[in-house]
Amino acid sequence: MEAVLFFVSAIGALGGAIGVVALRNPFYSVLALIVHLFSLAALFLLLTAAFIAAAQVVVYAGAVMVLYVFVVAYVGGGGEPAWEPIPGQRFLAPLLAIALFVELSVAVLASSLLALGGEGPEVGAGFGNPSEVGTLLLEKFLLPFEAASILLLAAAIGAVVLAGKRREGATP
Amino acid sequence: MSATAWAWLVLLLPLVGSLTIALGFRLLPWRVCGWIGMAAVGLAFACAVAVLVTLLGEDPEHRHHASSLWDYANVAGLDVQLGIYVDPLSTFMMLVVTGVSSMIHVYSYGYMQSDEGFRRFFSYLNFFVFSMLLLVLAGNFVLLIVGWAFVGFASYALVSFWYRRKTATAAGMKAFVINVVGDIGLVLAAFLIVREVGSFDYGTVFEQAPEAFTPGGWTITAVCLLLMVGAFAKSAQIPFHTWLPDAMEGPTPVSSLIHAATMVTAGVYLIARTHVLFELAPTAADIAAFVGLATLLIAGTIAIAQTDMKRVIAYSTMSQIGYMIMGVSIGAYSAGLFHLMTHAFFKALLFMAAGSIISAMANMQNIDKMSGFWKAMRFTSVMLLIGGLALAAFPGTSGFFSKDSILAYAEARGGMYTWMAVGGYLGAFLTALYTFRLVFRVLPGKPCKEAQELIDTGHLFHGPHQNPHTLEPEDTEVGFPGPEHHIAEQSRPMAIGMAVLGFGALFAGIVQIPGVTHMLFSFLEPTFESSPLAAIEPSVGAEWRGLAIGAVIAIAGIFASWVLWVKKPELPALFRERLRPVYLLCLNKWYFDEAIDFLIVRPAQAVGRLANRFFERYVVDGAVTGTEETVRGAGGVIRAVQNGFVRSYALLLIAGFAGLALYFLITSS
Amino acid sequence: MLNIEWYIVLSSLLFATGAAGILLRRSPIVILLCLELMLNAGNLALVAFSRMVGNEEGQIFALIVMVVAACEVVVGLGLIVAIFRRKLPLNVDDLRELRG
Amino acid sequence: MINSLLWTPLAFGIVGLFLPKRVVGWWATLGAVVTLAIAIGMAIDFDTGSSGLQDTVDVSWISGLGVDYSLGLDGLNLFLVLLTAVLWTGGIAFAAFREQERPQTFFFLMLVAETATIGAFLAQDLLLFVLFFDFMLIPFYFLFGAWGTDRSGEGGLTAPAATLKMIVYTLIGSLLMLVAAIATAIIAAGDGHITFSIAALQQQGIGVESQRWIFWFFAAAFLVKMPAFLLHGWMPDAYRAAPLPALIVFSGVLAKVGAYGFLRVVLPLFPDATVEFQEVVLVIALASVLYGSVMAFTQTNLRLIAGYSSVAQLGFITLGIFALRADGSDGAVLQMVNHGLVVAPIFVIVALLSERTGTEDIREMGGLATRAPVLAALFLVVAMATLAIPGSANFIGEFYILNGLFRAKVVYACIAISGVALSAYYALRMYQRTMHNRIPAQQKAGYASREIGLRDGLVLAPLVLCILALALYPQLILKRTNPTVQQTVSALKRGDAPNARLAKGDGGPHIVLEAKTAGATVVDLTREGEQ
Amino acid sequence: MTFHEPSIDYAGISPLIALTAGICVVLLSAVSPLRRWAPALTMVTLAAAAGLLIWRWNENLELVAGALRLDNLAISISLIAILTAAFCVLLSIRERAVEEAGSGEYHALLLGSVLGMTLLAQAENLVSFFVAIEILSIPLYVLCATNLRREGSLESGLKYLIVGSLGSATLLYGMAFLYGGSGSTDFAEIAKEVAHAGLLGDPLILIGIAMAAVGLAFKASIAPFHQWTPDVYEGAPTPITGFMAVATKAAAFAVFLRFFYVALGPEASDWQPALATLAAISIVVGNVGALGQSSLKRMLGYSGVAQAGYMLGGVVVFNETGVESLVFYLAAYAFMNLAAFSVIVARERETPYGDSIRAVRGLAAERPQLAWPLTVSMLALAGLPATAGFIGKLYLIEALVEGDYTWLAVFIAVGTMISLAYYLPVVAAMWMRGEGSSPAGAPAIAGASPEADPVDPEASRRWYLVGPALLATVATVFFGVIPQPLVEFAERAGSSLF
Repeated sequence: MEAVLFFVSAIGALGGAIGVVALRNPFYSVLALIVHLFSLAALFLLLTAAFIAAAQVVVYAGAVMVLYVFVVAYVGGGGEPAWEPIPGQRFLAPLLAIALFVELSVAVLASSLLALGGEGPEVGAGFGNPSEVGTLLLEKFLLPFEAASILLLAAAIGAVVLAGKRREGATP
Repeated sequence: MSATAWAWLVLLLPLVGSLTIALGFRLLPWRVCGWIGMAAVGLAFACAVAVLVTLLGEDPEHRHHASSLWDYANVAGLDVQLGIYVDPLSTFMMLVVTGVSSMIHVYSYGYMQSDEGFRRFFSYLNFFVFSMLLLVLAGNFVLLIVGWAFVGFASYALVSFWYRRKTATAAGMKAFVINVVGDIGLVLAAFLIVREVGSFDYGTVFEQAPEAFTPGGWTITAVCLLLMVGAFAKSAQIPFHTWLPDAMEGPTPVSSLIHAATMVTAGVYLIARTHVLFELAPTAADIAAFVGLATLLIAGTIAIAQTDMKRVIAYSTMSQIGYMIMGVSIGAYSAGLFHLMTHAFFKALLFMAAGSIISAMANMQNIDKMSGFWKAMRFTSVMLLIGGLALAAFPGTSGFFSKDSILAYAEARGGMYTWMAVGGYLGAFLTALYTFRLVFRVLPGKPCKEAQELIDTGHLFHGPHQNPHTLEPEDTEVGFPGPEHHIAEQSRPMAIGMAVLGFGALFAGIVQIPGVTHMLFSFLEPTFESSPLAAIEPSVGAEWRGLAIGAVIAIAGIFASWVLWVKKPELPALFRERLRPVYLLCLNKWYFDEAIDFLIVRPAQAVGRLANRFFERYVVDGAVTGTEETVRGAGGVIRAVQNGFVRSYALLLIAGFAGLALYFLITSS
Repeated sequence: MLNIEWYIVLSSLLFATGAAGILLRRSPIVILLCLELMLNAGNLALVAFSRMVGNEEGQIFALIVMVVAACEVVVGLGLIVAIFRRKLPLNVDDLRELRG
Repeated sequence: MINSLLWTPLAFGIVGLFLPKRVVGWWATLGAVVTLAIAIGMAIDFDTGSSGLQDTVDVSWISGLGVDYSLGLDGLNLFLVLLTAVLWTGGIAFAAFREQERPQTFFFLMLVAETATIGAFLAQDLLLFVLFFDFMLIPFYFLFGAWGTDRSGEGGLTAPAATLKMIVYTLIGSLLMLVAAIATAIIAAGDGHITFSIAALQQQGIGVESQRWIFWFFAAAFLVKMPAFLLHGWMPDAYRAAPLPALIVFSGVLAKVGAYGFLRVVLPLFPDATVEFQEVVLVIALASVLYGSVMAFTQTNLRLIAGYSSVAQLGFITLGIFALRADGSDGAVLQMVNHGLVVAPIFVIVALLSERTGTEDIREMGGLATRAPVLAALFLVVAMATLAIPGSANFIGEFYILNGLFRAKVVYACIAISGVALSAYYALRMYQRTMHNRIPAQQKAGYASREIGLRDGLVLAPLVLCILALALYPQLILKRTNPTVQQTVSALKRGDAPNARLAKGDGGPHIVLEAKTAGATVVDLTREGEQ
Repeated sequence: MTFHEPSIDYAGISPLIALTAGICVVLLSAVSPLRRWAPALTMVTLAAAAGLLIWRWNENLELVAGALRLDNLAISISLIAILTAAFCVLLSIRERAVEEAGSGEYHALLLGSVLGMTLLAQAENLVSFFVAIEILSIPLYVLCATNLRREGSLESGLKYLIVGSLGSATLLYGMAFLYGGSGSTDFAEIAKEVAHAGLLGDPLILIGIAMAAVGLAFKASIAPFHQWTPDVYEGAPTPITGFMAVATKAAAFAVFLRFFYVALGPEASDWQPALATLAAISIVVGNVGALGQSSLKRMLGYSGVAQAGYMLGGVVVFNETGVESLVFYLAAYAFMNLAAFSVIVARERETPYGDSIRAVRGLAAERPQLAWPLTVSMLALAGLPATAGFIGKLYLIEALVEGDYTWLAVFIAVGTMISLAYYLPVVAAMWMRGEGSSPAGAPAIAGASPEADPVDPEASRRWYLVGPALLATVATVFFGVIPQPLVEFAERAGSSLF
């Protein structure tokens, strides 16, 4: 049963990813990403990470993707020229990607870490639910949590600076 | 005062004279400079006499003294001190040097009077005398080398005295470089000596040489051969002689002082001084003797073919020194030195006379153009004649006794040395021949136009100022013989100088007449007392037999040349036709210059060109520029990779990672 | 239930895909999307590992990564808008004034 | 005392930066003179007999890295410091007599260079030595580049390019030397505390294996600096570009630092490698002698003649050092001083000649002696000293060097000595082509044979007097150098002590007696004369 | 389940608090009348943070449940970052980018980045490490692009963003593996667990290390992950370039040290050769690439790559001297670079040549007050004696030889030699006449874009440009002649990891 679920969502995630890379029109790519994200959420659920799955759906599929859609709508998703200006890129890129994949999988498969072979230990029912995650977040990872907020602030400022309305005298 | 103190004075005076003239040349009038020069050397001669007297005052066993001022360079087992060594030999040399050079100073005072460089000339001349005295007085080998090099320098300075003449400067360079080669020989010899004996000091070396060296061993032979290199370079023996004829570019007094009387005989002195070593290395000594013999014969043949007056005399000098070298190498030390002395007199005299005549010829030196000076310049002619007779060893003259004492010794030593004596007599014939060729060309006959003008007007002929060899117009700014010449007839100083030497040339022989007088040899005795060879003495009878043969040969030679150049002037031309190769050989000085040029000068220049045109540019610089280019090229590559495409940057990043990961996977256990 | 390996391998596959996308696509927007892919691959790995070792630190990490991803997106999109405002082409290959 | 010697020039230089154009030259000269005075003072109360360091300073500088600020004077560097002071006085005075652009900076750099050079000679801490050794170059980089002459017109390089070449080239060695120096200290220290003090390092010593590569790193630095054959690529361009006042001191002193380095650092610290590679270095040095001489007599540019002759001379010095015998090294030290004293005047004369003839090419010169007899005489003395005519101190130097080599390696000595003959040729050629022969037919504008002026005379004459003084009494240097050299060389643990035969050495008794008495008195005289 | 609030050492995190507060204040100032005081406020913030850090000097404590560790290494690096930021603020006065972005935002972002660096220097946990690196980077992406008028500026921003995110994604993935291998996110724990689980040299871990190394190498601009450096340096506003060049490197190396020494210490023998190779590559690439560059910023970018290579040596050796030398070198490097950048800013504003080498031609004659700093900094970067650069190299080499990496030391020597060929031409351009002063292949007005017309002919007299230049110069020379204080500083920092 789980295996089925895994493969379905895995195919979903992979398909989405490939869609992002392959589709000519950015707008479709965004949609493909959404598919990818949802199936990823499903995988998270399989890994008993309910809270993360939820966050994934809310934050990503919700906020971020909307942002994307707006921007694509604003700048207009023009396709890109077919010809490749950089010599060798079209040949090397897939090659490297494959190499990357192979190396990573080899690392995983060749690892002497037994746990990789297993399905992970038995965990309490509360594993991965909001309360436990939240506790951990506020105890051990308080600082990263706070820092993340500062990060968001910085990003916000950045967005304002870059995309915000030019103030007088500085208009191009 | 001790002998050494007097000797120091002898050494000091000319130096002081030279420096005074050099430093005061702007202030002092030329006459004063001349007087200072003459005074310095004159006083030096006086002091030399004082040394002689003090030495004679002592008993023969203790007639050698050493004295040192300070440690010159005395560390790490090389004991070099500023020291002199006074013994009969050096005293004898002192006397000859100071004596002859004082006369030549007097002569020069007249001869150079109107030359722009008069002061410079006297300063140099004094410096030369100083150097020569340093050479003969030096108390150790290093100081000997110093003196050796200083005379070389003085000779260079005086040869290129008229330095606007390319020929003169070239000759100077040649003389100097060849002499440096000689110095190198001495230096290497010194290294060997100090290695074996552990000292440079004459006293020590000669004392310990017998046990320090294995007699006849290769070390001592090497030492002697190296010393010979020095001696030959200085004394213009084959194959180091080529500089001497060219050195005639210098003013005539220089030729007479340096290149006839004193410096060129330094080699003879050296061998005599180091006779202890040479007797330990008989092979080397014999080689030296043979070279001497060869030189005296070859030089003689060359002299017959030359037409340049001074060069003829120069070659005769070479051959005479050949006699001396032969003498001192086979053991006839006193005889060799005796000839050195007499030769100093008559050869200096010959040059002076030649100078006087050349002046009258307006600086022309070609004897073919001369004739009839007997009528024009009686005094000079007489002096020339005296010199000629002495050189040709005409019975009774000084040369007659000295030359024959060498040959007599050779005969007395027997064996192959007898044949050397024979060679010597052959040389004597040649000598008489070329000497009187010169005399008969110049003196008798119908006066040439220069002589004629002198007879008619009493004025000297004024030709164009030109270099006698290249015939290019002279650059008279620094002076050269002229613009106004001087001849003995019109210049008392010249006359005095010549007269004194003429007297010497005639009568110096009386100090050593076989069976009659024994002054010189007995004086030199102590220096050579230790030497077994010096003990050999030809019997009085043998000596007189030798003298007789010598007299016959000399007269025969003179007669022959009378026949050839006065009686039947067409004969020489005939010989030239018949024996063309021989003639060419002699005319071209046996092609020694060409050989050296081909063997040494050209290769050196070729190497230089190669180094310059190829090596420096392509190897040395090429290495630098090559690396530079490579690095810059690499920079080009990197800039090309930095192509501005962000995606290719990402590519490189991922590629880099892939590589890194690969490395780690491989190393992972 | 399945071995963790599957998840990790899947995530590395996603990672590679994202990388390929960055190397091949020229529209900055799509490139941002591909970055998202790579980060998500990381997230998947983190969550899978956290399941494997049985503590939630990985999940926290994943949460933070989401924030980070969001921030990068925001700034990236901001840049894209700015570029668009400057009337510059929305193609990373055309932005190569700086090179050499 | 030793501190003031080191820092006085720098102090004067800094002050000079803020002085008006007119006076700065004289100020700088004063600075150099003061330095010279201090140096002479130190030379006077130098204890002749001892081989050890004298009036040393030793304070910790970077304790964390074990670097000390330690200076000291001994037989090896005493006269080199003196030489430095003398030549810089000459060079700066010579420059002060002429218009310089931006004089404040110029003289500042000159004085900085003096401090750096003196520092390199005095440093007794390996790293301090390396530091000064590298630092020396910086001021010359600016001097050559900014005040040099542009030769791009005549197929050469521009001043900056030539200088860059020089710097990169010479720093190759120096930087490797830095690595080597640190390696030496660390290896020597083992687990203990790191120190760079040369004396201490000599105590500790390092293994043969590491000696091998470290030796070459140091050798590279020193041989480039000299420069030695095949490593002299930077020399021609740099010499042609350099401004003459700077070149006077550069050629006179900097090359010596390289040779000095061998004596100060390499022989004591890497004895085994030194002995092992003796022949290799000898071959290089021999090549320098012959190649330098040959090049010297094919060149027509006076600067290059002098430059290549230096290559040859430094070759001799290296030969002397690597004879690895006391006499050789004594000669080398003496020769370093001598060469400095002759090459500097040569460049002064080159400057004077080119002022008179508007060229530096001997083919366009000639006949200058007539109107300038004094200049000619001075030049003649210098030329004779250059070709090491017996009777000059240079001769004694070469004599000692070659004798040492003759004892160590006969063959090398016999080949090397031919360099003497060559030197005779190029030195004399240089003199003749400029002073003698005819005035060239086609002359450059303003070709005038003028007598040397009083001011330049004041620069040139003292240098020539130094040459003559040393010629009369080279023992002055040898006596003070020998003890230290003996110590250095004996540390090489080689047999056949140079004065093995000395026992035999002292001729007849009366000679010695007279020598001693006379010698003593005269020594005192010269001592006074030198003060 | 219960919630235990973590113990928080407020004294320890006070610098972070100060910075955070500063960010908010400065940001608020943007929308208030005292907008023009933003720089002053920024300086105050930095001063406060610095003060607080110094107050904590010599303490070694764990903050906020092991997320951070405040020790001398962290403090010294943070101080370097803050100093650099202060310089950047001064150089930014009257910078066009500031007007474009708005003074408040600009400075807020700057402070944000500084905060990120301070965090990074202290991070002792994968999560805080990752967050910190992002807090550091994201403001920089923006700041690079702030000169919105210049296409180059935007381009540099986007390039930096794309490649940078790629780098952090890689880093993240690596962290994931390490977490998977050890089951923990704490550096110390990782070290322990990995050893305990017997995973030393396990492919999983090693790949994790490789990816982490790539991420960090990218930040430190080490070849072959350096390619963004020249472009971004050239495109970004010059003050920001200066800030990036020094501070980013410092922070990156700080975490490099902590991460590799504390978390990956046991694997040292595995990563040492790899990092050594990277160091060698960057030395070659950086030095060779810098040859013949006519844009000074670009040249400094490449030279930065080379310098990073030298510094990586300090990481490679994995001993205390390594840490010391690295800290020392970073400090020295800060002074040398800041002097150079101050001069470049000044010339950019008063000449039409932008940052082209032309802009400094003949500087010695007309603007000695600028010529000397640039000269000194070039000589120092080239590692010539009597400058801090020389001592720094000396220190590094000593560390390398001690750690048996003499061959890398030789690489440094050779690299330094090549570097003369691009540092000295700058000096030549200032001091010497003749075309020789312009490096080969310099285009007409390289590095200067059309907008780069003189904005401030008086620039070379502004205290806020000349002041920093001279200050940095004096520091460079001072620590070259009397390095002892800085050495002790470095020694304290070094002792904190061992």
